[in-house]
Amino acid sequence: MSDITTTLRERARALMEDGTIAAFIGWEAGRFERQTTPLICLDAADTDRLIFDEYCVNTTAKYVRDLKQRGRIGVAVRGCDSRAINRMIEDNQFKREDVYLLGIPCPQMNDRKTGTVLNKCQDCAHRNPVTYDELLGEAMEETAPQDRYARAHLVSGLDRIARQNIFNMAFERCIRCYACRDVCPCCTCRTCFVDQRNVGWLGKQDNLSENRFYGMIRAFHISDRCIECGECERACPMDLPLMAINKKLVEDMNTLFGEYESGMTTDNEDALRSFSKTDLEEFE
Amino acid sequence: MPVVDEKKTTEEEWEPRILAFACNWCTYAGADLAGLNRMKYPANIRLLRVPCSGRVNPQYVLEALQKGCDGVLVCGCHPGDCHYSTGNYYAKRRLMIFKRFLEYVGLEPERFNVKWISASEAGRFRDTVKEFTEGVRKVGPLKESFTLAPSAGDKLFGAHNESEAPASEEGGAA
Amino acid sequence: MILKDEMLDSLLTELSKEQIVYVPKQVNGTTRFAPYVSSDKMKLDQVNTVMPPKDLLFPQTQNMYHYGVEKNSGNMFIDPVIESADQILFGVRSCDMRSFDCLDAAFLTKGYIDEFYQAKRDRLTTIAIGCTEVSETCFCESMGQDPNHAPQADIQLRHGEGGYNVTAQTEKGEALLEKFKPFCEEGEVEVADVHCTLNVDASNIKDNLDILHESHELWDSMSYKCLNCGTCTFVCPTCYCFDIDQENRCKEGVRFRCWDSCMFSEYTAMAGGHNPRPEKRDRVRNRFMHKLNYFEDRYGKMLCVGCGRCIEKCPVSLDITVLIDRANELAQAEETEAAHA
Amino acid sequence: MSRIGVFVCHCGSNIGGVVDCPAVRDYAATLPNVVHAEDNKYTCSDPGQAKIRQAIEDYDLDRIVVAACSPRMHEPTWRALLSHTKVNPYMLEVANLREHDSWVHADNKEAATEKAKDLVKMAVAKVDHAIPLYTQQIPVNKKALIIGGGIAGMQAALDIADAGYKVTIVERKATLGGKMPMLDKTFPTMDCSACICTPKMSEVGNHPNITVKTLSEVTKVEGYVGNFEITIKEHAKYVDYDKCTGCGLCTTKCPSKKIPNEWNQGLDNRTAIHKVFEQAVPSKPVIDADHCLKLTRDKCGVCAKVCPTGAINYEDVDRETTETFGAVVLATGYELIKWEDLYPEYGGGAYPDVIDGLHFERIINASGPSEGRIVRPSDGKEPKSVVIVKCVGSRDPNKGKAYCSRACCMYGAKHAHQIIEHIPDCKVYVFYMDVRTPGKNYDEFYMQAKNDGACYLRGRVSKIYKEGDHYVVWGADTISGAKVEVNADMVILETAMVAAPGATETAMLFGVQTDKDDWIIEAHPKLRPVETASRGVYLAGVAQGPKDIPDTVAQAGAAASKVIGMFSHDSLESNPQISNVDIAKCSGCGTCVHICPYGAISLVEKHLRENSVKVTRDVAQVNPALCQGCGACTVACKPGALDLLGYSDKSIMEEVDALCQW
Repeated sequence: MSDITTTLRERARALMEDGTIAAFIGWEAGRFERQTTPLICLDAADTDRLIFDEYCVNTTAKYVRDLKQRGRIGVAVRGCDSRAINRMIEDNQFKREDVYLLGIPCPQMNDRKTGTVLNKCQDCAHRNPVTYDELLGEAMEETAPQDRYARAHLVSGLDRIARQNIFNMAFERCIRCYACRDVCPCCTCRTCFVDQRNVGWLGKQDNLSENRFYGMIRAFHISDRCIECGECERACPMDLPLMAINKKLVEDMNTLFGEYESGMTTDNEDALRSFSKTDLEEFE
Repeated sequence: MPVVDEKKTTEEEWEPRILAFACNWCTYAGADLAGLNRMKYPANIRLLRVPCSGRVNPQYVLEALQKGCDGVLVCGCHPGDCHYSTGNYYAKRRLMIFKRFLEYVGLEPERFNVKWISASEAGRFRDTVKEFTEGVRKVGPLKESFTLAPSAGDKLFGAHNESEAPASEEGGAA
Repeated sequence: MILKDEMLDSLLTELSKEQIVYVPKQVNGTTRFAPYVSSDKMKLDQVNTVMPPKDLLFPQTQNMYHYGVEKNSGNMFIDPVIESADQILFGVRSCDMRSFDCLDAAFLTKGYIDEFYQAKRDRLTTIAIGCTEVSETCFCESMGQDPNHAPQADIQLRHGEGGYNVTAQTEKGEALLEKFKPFCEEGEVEVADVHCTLNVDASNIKDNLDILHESHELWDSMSYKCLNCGTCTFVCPTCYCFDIDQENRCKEGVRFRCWDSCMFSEYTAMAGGHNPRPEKRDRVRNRFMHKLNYFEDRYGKMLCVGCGRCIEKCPVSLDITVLIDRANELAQAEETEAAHA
Repeated sequence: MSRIGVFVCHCGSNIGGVVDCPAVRDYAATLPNVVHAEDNKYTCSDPGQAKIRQAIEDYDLDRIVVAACSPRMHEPTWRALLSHTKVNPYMLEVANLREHDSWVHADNKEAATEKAKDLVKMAVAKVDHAIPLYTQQIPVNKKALIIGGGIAGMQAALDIADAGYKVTIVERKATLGGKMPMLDKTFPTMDCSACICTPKMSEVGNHPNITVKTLSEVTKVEGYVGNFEITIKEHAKYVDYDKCTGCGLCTTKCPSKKIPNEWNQGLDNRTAIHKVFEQAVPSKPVIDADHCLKLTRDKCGVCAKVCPTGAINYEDVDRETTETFGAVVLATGYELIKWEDLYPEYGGGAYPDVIDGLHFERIINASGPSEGRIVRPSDGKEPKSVVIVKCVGSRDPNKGKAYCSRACCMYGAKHAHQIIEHIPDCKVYVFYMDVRTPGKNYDEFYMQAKNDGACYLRGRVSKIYKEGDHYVVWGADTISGAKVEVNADMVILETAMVAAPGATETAMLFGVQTDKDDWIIEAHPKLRPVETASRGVYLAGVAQGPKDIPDTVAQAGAAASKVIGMFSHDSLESNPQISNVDIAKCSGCGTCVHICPYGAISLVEKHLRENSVKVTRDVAQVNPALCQGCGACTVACKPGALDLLGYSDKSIMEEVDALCQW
């Protein structure tokens, strides 16, 4: 058992026992080899099941919303988890004092099938948690990704027809299970636009147009808030290249409206809810 | 009743269908002025009046493009002149991003644009409509280029009236 | 009768002259059953397709009625839209074959016949292939199905060295077998049975779930990590819930049905805003109860075939076999407690 | 099921001459839920209106589509008509067949008719989803707040107060008056500035309806038109004005006498306890806390000892009060540009005799330190050669401001005229870019200055440097093309006006925008020049942009008349086409709060019952009096919990679908 796992169990148990937190969110081992699954400890005894290794693929911060009425919630956070927490605080889903964060520097997660670094972790710029109450283990030196927007650049370099083919194929195979939405820490709407058929945003038909409407508009809705965790793409059962879309939007915002990284703080000026009189003028 | 463009099915008869969202205070008034001055511009454009370009949800744009408009134009006040002081600044950011996004997933750049046209710029309105219409005409019907997947019901719409079988009597009675 | 590997393409080409032959293949970056084209590279080695074959009979979007007001007469019309064609489903696995039992039960029994389903079902011929390998998530044996042999199929193939053993199992199968003959030769290849590595005891699961009350802690602990996405229901070969909606244009409209998921909160939302299953705990419970209890109650079989797709695809690794194990364990505990009391 | 009536207007031959109106009418009759369609010669005329009224009765209509001219023209007409019928005035849609169709497509009648059909079907689709809207009454609190006590603020205050309403003036400085009483004479009449301004000051100070708060500023604004809750901070004066009689004894005894006197542009000194100038209103002193020995070092205390009424209070603190006002006038005024930082080639402020216009006003002013004699600040000698440089900081986008400051041509001429009048043998050179004199008697005045002997040279000054006891001014005469070098004893820079510091911050408190130069943006530059985008907030004077005294006073009067007009009603009608929150969908993220330019949206904690469970959560709330209906928030709201009444998502989507698919 790794040191981090031991410390994590000890700290989570201690926090639950002294009443600091009402629940703790981490990971436990799954049924299969190298498989992990989110664990929500509601009882101090549950903390013995906690583990931390390089196969903890889930970003778990979103569970705080379900649990917050129980009291203060403890969460094991890596870089991406902590940014998700910040993001949800900024979106007024809960307050910083509603969570107690055990920070864990992330060794980068691996794909359990291939044993190689997960796609979503490959261009991670913040492996250390950006906010925490306690840090377990040593903070590591961050390495900036070679190209933050590599996923988008793979596509944006292609010609129009090729890009269209990629995305048509993707939206064609989308089954509208909404896993990308449900796993996303930015998707905190009570009622998603897709569930409002009476407004007429989109129909329930499964076809390219409706799926593209869903895919594009969901991406646009989170565009200035996306924390680039890549959970949507990992969760997608149909392997849609969702990060190629999100990264494109994030890149455009950064280029046009100034550099930012969502979720690094709780008072970011989101690009689409602010403006500058000196913004580039291309519609003259 | 209308199947989409019943009579405009062949290539040469195709006329672009263009929707423009126009801010009530600037562009809509500018278009009114163009009328007052009896300016001439292509009849393909239909204006949809909104209070402010800030009201134009990119979702409307995508809806229009996917449901059968060949081009969509959004027009508002020049930045700084917004009747509501800031609406067009937000619109600008949203639509700058959305335009790039549309092109990224494969839409021709000619099909979507944003223009600032004040209430006094009737000539600019006319020129914009002309240019935009020509641009859309050049790239042709959107149905083919943006791959509008037929909705499952597409082949049914209009089919009943065409066949005009007595079966409809039964249907009516049922 | 043996169908040699090298004759497979010729057979399928021949078959698809008269009907649509659905084969497992790579389409749009995923694997599913899709019409065979002779140059196709099939995915017969694939343990299971990502998407189940249920959409052959129960498409994700299916038109039901076309209605409207006639242009000239002003009369109203309602035209039912019944789509049907001769279809062959080739290369289907044993688990997916059993899923048709479930769908048939839901759509064709208990005094209600779904005409849209029936029109497609009647003209479907199934050709199953026995599994030659199992994936870690396969547990059909626990659900009472043999991965090597699907009794529900019209024709059963089993692969061995160099070819397939072909056996017709129904009248439909016998008829189709005639078409096979020119491509087959007499004899039999040696085949080896495979067995699931994942095994759970589902023999008493219905009764055990009856013992566990709705408010049981099991449902909390099983549901808290669920995201309420529809992945499990959409990749499931037996989930048959649907929604009915319409698309209107001016004075006509098309009414269609499309897959829906009981995992969506919108699924049970009522006009006026009330939701009888407001929490994900309620929805998770409903799904598993439907699979392992309610359906068996009504139709005498479980609504899970052990294909393992939901385990494979669930973004948070929510695992039905874990639930079965836990339920067995907890029910036993309850019973023991009751006996003591 | 709705019951829609469509009325197609021929507009004489304006529409009917191009568009096949009967065909459009017949087409309209086939559209969903249209139960009646007719065409008329003139739908806006009395007979046309009567037909609509009749059809509403005959066909039991509940929604109306009029296909006619631009809705910007007659929508109000038909709304007014509907307000007398059972159809809600907001269940009306106007299809623009004239300005957007027949007038621009007269050369293609077939296409024009097709377009007309499309426009009608879009209108039908939209009106089908219209819901009735109702205006609300907002009570009006008939008390005005004027921000800025200069000539603009005072004029507006007097006009409103004379109409019988209560007014409060908030002035940042210690006296009313602003810039005007600093001036010597006013162009073109050359009447004494103080003589016409100070009576107004005392009139304001003594007016029973006016409350003056000096050394004060607005710190917080809540509420909306008719009901602004405004917090005003009054800075400590250390003198109790209720007790002070203004005798002035304290100022004569104060030992801190070496403080540069701002009123006289630092040409002389003042004491720590001081009255800003002789005719200041209120005519009472304040203590300058930065220089007072008692307040800085706890020594002295002489003023308290000599004060006969015990009005000195060293313990005085800043005080905040909150009051309700119905309307606000922003008259925040201007300052002169800080030319010293921008123009090092003019000495950057190092030469004592290179001064700005306001400086010169204090020199030439009879109540100034030199009692009206024109002398050089450096040595007190009378100058015999003066150079006046115009457009310093104005019309200079590279260094200063791009705009023209409007008044400088005239006060440059005034200064030239005054110098020659005082020192007949003094040479006056005026460097100018253009001379702009639009105004009554303005050009005559300029001509007179030239006739007096002022030498006008067209060109910018490139450099000023000191040589011995005089200054050398390098310039260009662009008319002759010659390089010009002038020796001057004194140089007057007619510098640009810039917005008063803090004007933008103050405007922002009211949700009013300022432009890139910090001037307040009016609601419409032509038609609503004294209104702002925030209802109930008006503007007056230079705060809106550079102008001279007559324009400022005229605008102040206009702003006052707007306020008086508003106060003549007990309540105002709200615009019903505003944002509306569906709290079931609202997740309380607060994005809309950031977006709203009017501060109309706030997050409030609501106790709700959802699925039989009591929950408490934050949801957005729109203040219907503040919301102007722009809809920017509705797009930012991802789940569409915010929707714009009258332009709802549903209705716009239906319009799009109708155009594309019907």
